[in-house]
Amino acid sequence: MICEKTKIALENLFASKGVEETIEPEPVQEVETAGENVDEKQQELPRPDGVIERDYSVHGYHLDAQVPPDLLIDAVKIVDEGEFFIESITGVDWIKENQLEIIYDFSRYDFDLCRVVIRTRIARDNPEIPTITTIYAGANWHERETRDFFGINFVGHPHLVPLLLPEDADFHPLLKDFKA
Amino acid sequence: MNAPVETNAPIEIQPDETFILNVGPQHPATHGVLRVKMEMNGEYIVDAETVIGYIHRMHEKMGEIKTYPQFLMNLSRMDYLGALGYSHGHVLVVEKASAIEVPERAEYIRAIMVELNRIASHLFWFGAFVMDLGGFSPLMYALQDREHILDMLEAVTGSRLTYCYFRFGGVYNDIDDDFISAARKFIPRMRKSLKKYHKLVTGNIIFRKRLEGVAPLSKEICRKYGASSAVARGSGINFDVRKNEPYSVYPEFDFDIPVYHECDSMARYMVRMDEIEQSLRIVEQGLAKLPDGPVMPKKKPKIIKPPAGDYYQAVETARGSFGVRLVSDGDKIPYRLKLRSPTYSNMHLFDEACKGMMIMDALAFMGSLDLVIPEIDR
Amino acid sequence: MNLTLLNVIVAVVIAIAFAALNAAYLVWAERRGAARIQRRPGPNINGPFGLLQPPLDGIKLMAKQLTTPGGADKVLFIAAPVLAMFPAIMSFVTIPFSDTIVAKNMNVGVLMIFAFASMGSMSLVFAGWSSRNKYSMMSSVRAVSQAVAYEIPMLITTITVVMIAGSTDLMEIVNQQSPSILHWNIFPLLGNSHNLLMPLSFLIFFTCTLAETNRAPFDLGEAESELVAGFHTEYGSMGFGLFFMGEYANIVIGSCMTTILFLGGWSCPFGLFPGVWWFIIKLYILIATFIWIRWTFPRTTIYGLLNLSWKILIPLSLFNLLFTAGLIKVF
Amino acid sequence: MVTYFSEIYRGLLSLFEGMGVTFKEFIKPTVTVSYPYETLEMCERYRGHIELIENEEGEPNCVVCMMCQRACPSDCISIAGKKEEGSKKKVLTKYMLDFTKCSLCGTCVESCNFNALDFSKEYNLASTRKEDFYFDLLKRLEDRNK
Repeated sequence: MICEKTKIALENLFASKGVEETIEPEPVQEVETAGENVDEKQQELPRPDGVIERDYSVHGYHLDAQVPPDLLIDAVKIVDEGEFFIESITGVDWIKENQLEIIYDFSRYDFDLCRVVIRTRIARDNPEIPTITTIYAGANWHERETRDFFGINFVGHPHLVPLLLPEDADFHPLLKDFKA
Repeated sequence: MNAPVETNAPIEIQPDETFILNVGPQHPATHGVLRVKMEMNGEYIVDAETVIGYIHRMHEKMGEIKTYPQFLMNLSRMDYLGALGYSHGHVLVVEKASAIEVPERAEYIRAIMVELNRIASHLFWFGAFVMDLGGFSPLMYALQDREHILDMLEAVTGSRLTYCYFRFGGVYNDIDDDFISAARKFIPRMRKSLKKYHKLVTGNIIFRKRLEGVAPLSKEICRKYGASSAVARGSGINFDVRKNEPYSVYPEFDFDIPVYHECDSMARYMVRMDEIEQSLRIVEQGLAKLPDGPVMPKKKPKIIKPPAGDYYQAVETARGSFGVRLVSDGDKIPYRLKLRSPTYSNMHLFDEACKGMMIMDALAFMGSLDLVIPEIDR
Repeated sequence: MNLTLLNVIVAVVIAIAFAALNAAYLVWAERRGAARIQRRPGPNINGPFGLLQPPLDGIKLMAKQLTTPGGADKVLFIAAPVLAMFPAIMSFVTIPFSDTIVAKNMNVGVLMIFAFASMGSMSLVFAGWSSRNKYSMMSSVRAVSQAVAYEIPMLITTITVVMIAGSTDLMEIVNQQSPSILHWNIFPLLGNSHNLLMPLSFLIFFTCTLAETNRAPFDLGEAESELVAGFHTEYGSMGFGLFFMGEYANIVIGSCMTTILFLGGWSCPFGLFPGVWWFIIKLYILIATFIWIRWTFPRTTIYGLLNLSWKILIPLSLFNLLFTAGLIKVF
Repeated sequence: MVTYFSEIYRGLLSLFEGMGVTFKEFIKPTVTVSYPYETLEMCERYRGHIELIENEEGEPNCVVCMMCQRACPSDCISIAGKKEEGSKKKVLTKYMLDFTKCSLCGTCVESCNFNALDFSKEYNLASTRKEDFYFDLLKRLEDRNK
């Protein structure tokens, strides 16, 4: 139910902004049957932006939306309107593609189960992304933590200082080229 | 003893009248190395900033340099009071990713163990919480009951806190008849103790006065911060991962999720106390339904290599919704392992919620969040 | 003249010894009692039943260095623990343990004890202020509001008793309740007043004693889970030891007062063999209750404590005062 | 007014109830094990540090397959073995356990296919020197056999 609604809203977001409209319908139809093959394929070529409905029993979430960084705020707003709660924010360092991926997890408190993953990829050499603390106050620590580990600059964050790492830390341990 | 004073009453603050109070990193109420920088106006908190990271060990990096089985023991180090719940999340996500079948008996054993561990964790929390409020003896009574659980768990797993008991596909050791009879004996004993706790603590007028109406948390703030466990359920949110997105054998059990709508510290206390009873029910049913069979699958890949992809699994631990995100690239070590710890989110809302409270109430509120610092810092 | 002076000196020495001994062994009793309540053995290694624990603790405390925090007000910092101990010892001088064992009986004994008791909170203020520690400071602020709030109902209740007895002389107050348990001020069926509300007065007085001596559940001054150790956070060595002894000495004084004012002092419940032993028995039963309460209840909040005083204890004690006055007028 | 008094009454009652509970506990016997004077038997599955298992001849079962060394998440096991001339089996010459790093996870015992490792039941291992925790398991085995 809410899954459908959120999915349509997210799709409309892509449509309205006219981002890669041509590719967008394809992944939607690509509802997975055997998760493994699809994943491997995606691993090889970077996945286009768009919403994919995932097999919950394999991946543990329902909607997987990859958005360009400038659409992130709008996408999170859609999720916020759907009364989702923020579960976590994290990053993944795709060093081969020279990209950093930021993953936002959202879930719901009621029994209308729907887990939404919003992910966005940014260039590795200039990692900047707008903050979502204006929408979800609880993103504050998650974003600080992601900055600690990946060196991603969350533009507009109210208090972007190291949280888990020491105050003077200038290293980012979860980058794949980090050497202790 | 009339209605409690309005503690969140707005107070006029002159800018030069406040002072900074550093609660922690070593402070009796923070249960570890947590620091809260409070800007105080007399006894009232004007502003607070939680500083964490004093016991940060970078488990996520360890996850990226160790193979899957080698990382198993790290999960018990995250939260030393409810370790099994965390291991459960980890093994579930790896099993899901690499499609390992788990024998039914192993699933039941896991559920029983996790619930016993949850009771142990809640008991310790109960004792520590009452001690935060100045009552000493309940801690000792709670520890006595917890000791029985630890003895049972030790007899099966070989360890008292850092169990490292779950394996991909099953559990390390089968449980024996001694354990079953000990657990059966424990259930009525615990119920009797619960009655004692309610008489000694819950009914106590001093205790009620300290908690009722104190530190209200709205549903909205819970949602914005992603609170879970008793923090959410005490604010009238019926959210428990065991019910909302059933995993393992939890759909087989008949249990309730206690939800209180008062939103105050008392509600959070009552939720946890009721959860002990619900966990006892699960253990009872689990012992009755326990099927025979092996505890490890016959077919299991020698080296665990989940296919490339992105997997997520949430479980309900003693402290709330714990999530593991596994990004695999098909290798024998994970590409990325994100551990979403529940107290991290629960603690986060402290900064906003404690504004305008008195320091006593704020620390009682902090106690009601059920903090385990290594679990926040990971 | 010489004789009285000698008398007083001996009395003070005995009082100090009594206070110190009581303090030391009440710590032991508290630890043992708490342990029993929590089903532990408690200190049992040093000496039989751990009876050598208190002197050894004392030696340890005395062997430690007395440190003063940087920037502290040194004079007040040193004066505070002395001030905690001094009034307690002075109060012992006037307390009648039996009709013969009393150092110096005064016809304003009640007043004197209350005068000295009020000084106790001053030591907390000094300690908190001079420690240059925010926790200590907050603790001393609490101590003042607590002292103000609880002295009022305590005094009002005492006035009720004084009205019944018609005297502020402690000896006289005890003698008034002498024949049997029914003459005691707590059950004044055969006494002067016939006031059925006196058990309530006793409870009020007892609660106030708990609050005055900063005992749980009213130990807001040292509330260790929020204020670390409150006013004595910065104290070590014998400075801390004196605070500790002062606390227990105050407990003894409080219990002595309760015994004298409400439980008939040294008189026997059945009118047999009145003497100092009855006093001691009553005293230690009360002290045991103090310990028992401490290990049962959580701590109140500061506003809960003030609410209790201003909204419940003061109105009730005032009502009881008027009621008693009326009864005395009628009978 | 009625609520005022009933609250006082109920509050007082709850306090006395609480005191009743503690009094009941007061007269119950203590449950403590006074540790240095009494000790508890460790349970059968207790996971202490590891020990080598010997065969009938008193030689370790270990065949130096290095499984435990590879399985250890904390790198605390270092093994060395040599092949005797003429025989096919490798003989264990060194088995060092760095207990300072060990997290007692038991993965080594689990990974062993030759029944060569077991958990020790020893738990009184406190020491002030780091060197005391570098265990030479072969030596310990010899000491046990003496």
